[in-house]
Amino acid sequence: MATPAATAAPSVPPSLSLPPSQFARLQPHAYLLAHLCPPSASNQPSIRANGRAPSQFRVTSANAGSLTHTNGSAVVRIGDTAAVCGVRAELLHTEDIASWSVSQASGSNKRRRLADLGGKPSEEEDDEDTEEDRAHIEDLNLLVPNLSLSTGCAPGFIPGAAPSALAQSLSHQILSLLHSTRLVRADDLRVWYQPPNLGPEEPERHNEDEPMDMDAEQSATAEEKPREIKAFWVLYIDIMIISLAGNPFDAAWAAVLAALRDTKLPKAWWDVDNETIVCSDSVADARKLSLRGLPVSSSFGVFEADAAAGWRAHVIPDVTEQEQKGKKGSPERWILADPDGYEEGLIQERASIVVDKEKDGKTTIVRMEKNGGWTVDTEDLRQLVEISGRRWDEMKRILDQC
Amino acid sequence: MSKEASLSVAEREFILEALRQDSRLDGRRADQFRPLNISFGEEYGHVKLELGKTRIIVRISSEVTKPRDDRPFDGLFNINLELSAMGSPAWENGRTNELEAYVTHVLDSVIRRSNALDTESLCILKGVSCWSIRADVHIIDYDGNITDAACIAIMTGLQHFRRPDAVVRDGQVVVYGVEERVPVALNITHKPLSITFNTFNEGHNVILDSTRKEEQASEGELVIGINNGGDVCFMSKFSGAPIDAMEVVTQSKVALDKVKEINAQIEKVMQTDLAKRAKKGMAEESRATNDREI
Amino acid sequence: MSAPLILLPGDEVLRDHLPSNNSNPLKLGPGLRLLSQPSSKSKAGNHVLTATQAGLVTTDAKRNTVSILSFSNRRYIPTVNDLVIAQIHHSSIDYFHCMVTPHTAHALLGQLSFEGATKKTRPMLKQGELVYARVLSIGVGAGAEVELTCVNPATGKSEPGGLGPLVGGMVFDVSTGMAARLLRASSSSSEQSDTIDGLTVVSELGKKLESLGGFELAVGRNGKVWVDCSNAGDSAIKATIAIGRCLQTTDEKNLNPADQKKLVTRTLREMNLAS
Amino acid sequence: MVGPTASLSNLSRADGSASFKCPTTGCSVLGSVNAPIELPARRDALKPEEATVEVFVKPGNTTAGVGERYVEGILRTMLQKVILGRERGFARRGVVITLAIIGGDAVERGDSYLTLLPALLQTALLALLSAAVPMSMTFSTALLAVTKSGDIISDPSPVDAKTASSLHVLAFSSKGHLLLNESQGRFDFDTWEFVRERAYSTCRGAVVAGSDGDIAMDEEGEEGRADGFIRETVEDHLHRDYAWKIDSA
Repeated sequence: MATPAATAAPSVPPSLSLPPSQFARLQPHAYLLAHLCPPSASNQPSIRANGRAPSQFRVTSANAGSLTHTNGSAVVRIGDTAAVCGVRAELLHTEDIASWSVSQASGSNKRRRLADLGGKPSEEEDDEDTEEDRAHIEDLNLLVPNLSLSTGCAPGFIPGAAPSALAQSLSHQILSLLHSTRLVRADDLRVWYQPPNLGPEEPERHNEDEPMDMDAEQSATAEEKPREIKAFWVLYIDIMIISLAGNPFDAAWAAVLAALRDTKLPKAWWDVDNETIVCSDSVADARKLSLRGLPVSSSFGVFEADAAAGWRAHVIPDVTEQEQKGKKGSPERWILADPDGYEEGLIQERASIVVDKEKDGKTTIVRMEKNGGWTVDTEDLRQLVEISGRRWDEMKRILDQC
Repeated sequence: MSKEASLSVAEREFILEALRQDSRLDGRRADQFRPLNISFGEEYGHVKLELGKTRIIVRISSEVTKPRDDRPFDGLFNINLELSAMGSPAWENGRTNELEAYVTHVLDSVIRRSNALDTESLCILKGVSCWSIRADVHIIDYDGNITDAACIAIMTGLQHFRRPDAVVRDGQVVVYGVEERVPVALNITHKPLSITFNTFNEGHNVILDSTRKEEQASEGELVIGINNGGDVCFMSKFSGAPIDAMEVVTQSKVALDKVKEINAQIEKVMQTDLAKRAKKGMAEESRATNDREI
Repeated sequence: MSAPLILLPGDEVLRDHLPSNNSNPLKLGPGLRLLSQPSSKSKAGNHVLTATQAGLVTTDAKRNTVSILSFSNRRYIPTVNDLVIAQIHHSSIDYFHCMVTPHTAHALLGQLSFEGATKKTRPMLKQGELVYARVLSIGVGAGAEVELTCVNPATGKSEPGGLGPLVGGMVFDVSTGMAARLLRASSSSSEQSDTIDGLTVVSELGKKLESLGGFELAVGRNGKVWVDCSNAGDSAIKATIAIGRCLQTTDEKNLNPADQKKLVTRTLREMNLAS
Repeated sequence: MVGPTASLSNLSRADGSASFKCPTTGCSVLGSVNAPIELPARRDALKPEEATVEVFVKPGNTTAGVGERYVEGILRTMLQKVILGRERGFARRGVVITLAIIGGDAVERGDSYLTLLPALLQTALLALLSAAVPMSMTFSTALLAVTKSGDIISDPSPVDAKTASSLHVLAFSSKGHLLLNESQGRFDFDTWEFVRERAYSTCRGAVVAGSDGDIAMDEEGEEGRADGFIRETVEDHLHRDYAWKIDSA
């Protein structure tokens, strides 16, 4: 173990040592271990090879509105990982939606198509009636995220290759999080039309076509015609990881969040004469999306002192034994926040937590994942949720400034 | 290594020699199919088929979509086949291979393009909405002749499937849940099946329903798609050794007999299953009324 | 013997299940591994035997071995000294490259690893031909190559087991579990009993087909059985098919000895071979 | 309540296989394992020292999309940890796991895969056991939903899962470690702790008392417990396979 000492105290290099950069490449595990667990003789603090404390995130910056030809965009950098997100809004006419004219007869509540929303004018104010939001956004696919890992973002990403499993999996995670957090309100995406009340002329016109029945007469005279949805905005959310140095999800999600906060939709209305949707090109008419909350994602990786613990011919201790052991002695693992590319190569067990904070400062967990190992359990997760809460404050400051 | 491991010399020679003596490894006659076993899952159109050791699962599903712009009166029908490592270790997941393309082509020709499923009957509202019917074929154990087996399974599934009832009211399409209105059977115009012949020993031996090892030892293949009425809707002499033209004619007769026999079997298992369902449905209904009375 | 002990991966094999013969070191079969207990509270050098596969624990007190009998349909993994039936894939200057199980790396068989083989007399095996061989070594480390031999390195002879090229006949696929049983049945002396490891099908076939001139059988641990009935003349093909069907049916349906006898009688009658 | 059903080694070509049916979600999964085999197309991506685990999820009546890639990632990460990829014959080879959803509704685009995850994990485990792939331990899984009113339900029906305020999938190893947690929805940490406790008892039958002092869980037999179910399925099958040996002993 002469080499780790050498990296810790480079002023007196022993004759047969490697420079730290080479040691890092040849023995990555031992190199990181030497930093996190310095020999007790040298009064070095336990620190990661990249100079961060275990629970420290990399320097994060966000910049919104950087792309001009989108409805909203953002660039987020977390250390050397950089993600660009552009949001493009396109109109989808309800007549082009095959399932729009379909209503499920009562009884099957599995997929409720709410074709006659206009019949319930109260739903507009009712913010908590999220079921309709869900139905519209999810069933009609109004949010379409697509993540690509661009050529050269890291070695191994070659031009012309099919979207990698990683890219597809990240796309799904973003979509799934957009759905489960209900970040975007369906009402922001609806284009309504209020048919004018034509008064007494209408029954006459009707008479020309077909004989009036009682029902229609009643509804026509009783109150004004219900509003109807003529179109939806579909948001194409394209994310590009332009540089990948570990932890792509946090960067991608932050970019999506910043871009959606930046997104402005033009004012759009139904033109009766031309039977089409018309958009205003005045910037003043455009309005921002009113997002629900600010879910922030924090990812962690577990670095184990014994790299081979998983397959070595040792008995894997039972949980109870492990707890007894964990209390005494030096830690055998470190939970590293926001792992960089180098650290990710040495990590098997990961955790990812997405939290949001309410106005009173209470932390709500929106997603919590852990996989790939057996060392992280309740106590660690509780700490990670706390760290994620602090990260939320930091990210809110960064996103509010951009 | 997307190919099956090749046969050993001993196996190839033995299979050929046995055929010369009119024997097959499993004791079948040349024109005999392996035991065919068809059963159904809980849902309509969920078929589990066993043909000897070849096993297939077919699932039929439906959804409402927009018809194609150039065919506003037609619904959609697609057959989807993807070979996975489950059926054979020789097949790699996520990669297409020649066999997959070939079998898909035969199934498409025999069933879809012969219009066995009347796609016009799938139209709900012209140019606006129609049914899209999808057949997913899972080959879960491959021991030869997946073409014929898949054909039988898909045709059984199409006949067994029931889609929800839908009506047009005031320009609105109303889809009824299964519990509200009796679901509707698909409109099947005819019942074609494919029959695959394999030839051996310079065309002296022609057998039906080859196992995987017999397929590997075979010199040529002839596929005939034919329905109960004797209308040939597909014929392929894709590769391998040439076949005498007259042989094709005589084998068409063999194919016709086979198709009639198999279609009769399909009909029988299907009626049994549907009767069972009807009985179960009635029992449930009466239980429901009893509950109400109490 | 107590109730059968069936373990799942990670389960410990308790000491009272192990053979108590202390004079020889205990030999471990596949599916088991010895783990050291790193915990400091117990004495150093404390070892625990755990299962890595699900299966039935079997012990052999005579040979002082313990192993796990797992699912019979599993893939064969070469083990030193196993007898296998390998298929030649291609040959290079020094080696024949053989397939032991499909879709795995080829095993190597030395061009001279045959009884009495010299540069001039070595067999010229072509693609697709079969050999009955013994696993010589499985190599160490990653990318290790399996090496086969058709000669006993100690004696230079192809005995025991009749190693070497298999000419003519037919090979049938059986499960690896069945192959292991057939091998055990054929290695025990046949005078003891007709039924070994629950198998009577082979001896039954032997009795019934004796009049036709008998047959030759070679069992490969990799799930292959080679059958040759060339003595049976005109009935050779039918007899071979009958043997193959009996073996495969016994395997697939997991028949008990009584049903195996019935199967043999029925199959031979169907094939018009009943004597 | 009707428990899940499973059977082992039901396919003949695959090295190992299993089918699993969960009555509450109506989902049934067929799984196959081929191992150890060569993965020629991915030779450069193989790790030299270990086996490469490949997972492929095939939906029953749609085309696979990004959701399948995501759930494959979860399965692979988790299974890689329990498979002993350095055992003899496995280094530099592939363990190919194929899971086909052959019954029940498909997961729609962007929908949560959590409701299917337990069935996929159980099937994969059983198929791995059937293929005799060496593993350091087994595991068991639980799916739980927290309703809007704060109740925790095990094995929620598809409707319950859709309306739940949060959904959780947990997996515990046969030694009691928390191997996997996937939680989604809105919840706080205290809720999660209750969920974990409940999941632990469905997986492994706990004797832990509720922290608010209410009834201590009875120590149930292995019946009804997720880990007991795996063991019984394996034992039943092996008893049949080795009847010739067990009966003669």
